[in-house]
Amino acid sequence: MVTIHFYAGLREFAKTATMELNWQPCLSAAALREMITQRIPGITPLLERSSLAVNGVIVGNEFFLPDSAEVALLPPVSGG
Amino acid sequence: MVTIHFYAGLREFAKTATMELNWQPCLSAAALREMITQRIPGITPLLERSSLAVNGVIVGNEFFLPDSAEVALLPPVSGG
Amino acid sequence: MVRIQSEAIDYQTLTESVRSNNCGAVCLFLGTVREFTDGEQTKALAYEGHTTLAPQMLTQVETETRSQWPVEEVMLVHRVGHLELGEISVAVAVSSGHREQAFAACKFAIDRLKEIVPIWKQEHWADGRKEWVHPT
Amino acid sequence: MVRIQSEAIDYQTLTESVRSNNCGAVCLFLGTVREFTDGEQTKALAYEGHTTLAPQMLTQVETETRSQWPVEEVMLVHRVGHLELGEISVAVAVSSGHREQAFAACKFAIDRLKEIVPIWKQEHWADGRKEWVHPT
Repeated sequence: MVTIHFYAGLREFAKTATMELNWQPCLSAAALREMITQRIPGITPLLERSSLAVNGVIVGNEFFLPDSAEVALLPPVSGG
Repeated sequence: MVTIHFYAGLREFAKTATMELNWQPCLSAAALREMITQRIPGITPLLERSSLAVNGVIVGNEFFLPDSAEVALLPPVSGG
Repeated sequence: MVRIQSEAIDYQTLTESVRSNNCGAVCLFLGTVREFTDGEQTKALAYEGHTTLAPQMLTQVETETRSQWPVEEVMLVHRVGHLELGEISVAVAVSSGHREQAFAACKFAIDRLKEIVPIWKQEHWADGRKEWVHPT
Repeated sequence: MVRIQSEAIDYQTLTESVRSNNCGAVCLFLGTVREFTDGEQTKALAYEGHTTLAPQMLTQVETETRSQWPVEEVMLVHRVGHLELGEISVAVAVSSGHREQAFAACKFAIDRLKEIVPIWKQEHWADGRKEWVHPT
């Protein structure tokens, strides 16, 4: 199982703060993004511009997720 | 009569805060600087780098001083 | 030092903490809630930050700043939660030997903060709409 | 607004006076008495300003700053008299819609102040010498 946390506009669009998806060996960040897109049609434009952090570290699309990963989806920032 | 006010390092060098000099028609700022140099030998290097204000307005060397002028000699500034 | 907090930012305490006899210059930047943006009227803002990544990335901003300028102290504080018009959302205080470095380091730090720190702003427009801001 | 004063500079009051709902940015610069300059140790400083020309030229700095950047408020305060290590000799506070202008205007104002305002600094070196500073 991996737990996905949505923030700000992503959370608003997803209408949920978290989502759980089944883990499988060799599950890449790119594949996870694809799974999210299938569950939440229309999220793609904002999702594509979002960073993905696994267990507190920002990772690239080739990254393989460990089981029980805590995934944070971080849309473009607007602090300041 | 014109009254000259020295500031900071100029005052220290002149060993006086003010000096009075006789006024004459067509007394230019340049001529006044020359008169000061004659009274206080060695002041020239710092005097040359100083601005001259007459009655509260900074003037150039061609400026003719009115009688009773209050002259301020302003060495290079170091505020901030 | 970096901090994310929901309480009002006390920039005087922040500024005092960067002052030093080794420094001739302090530069403080405050971001404040502006009422009008491109003609649209703001009533309030809400800021949200990632609990662990926002402080972590703020620390990265401090590290990058120190690596580029000879600064004595750098303080970065960002507020989260509900902010009214005029309130301070972010403060950056930098002390340095000379003013050029203090200005450059302070400017770099706030620019970089706005690029990489996972904090998000939600506009509460005067007409009632609420809108998360995600720059393209 | 500009001011020459012998009392300690209260930069918080200064900063509060430039804050505004029209502004998203405040930049504050403080000049402070540094202990070491090129290896020489300072014990204290004395500042002297021309009574009428110093405020007049400070106002010129404010005018030039306002003519170059869309700033909301500009405050320039310079202290005169005896200053101990770490004390604030000058404060410049600027508010503007956006941070780029606030930084640029604040930087311009302090640079220009140091060029044209008739205020002089006397170093009181740790070895007892006193020396007026007149940059070449």
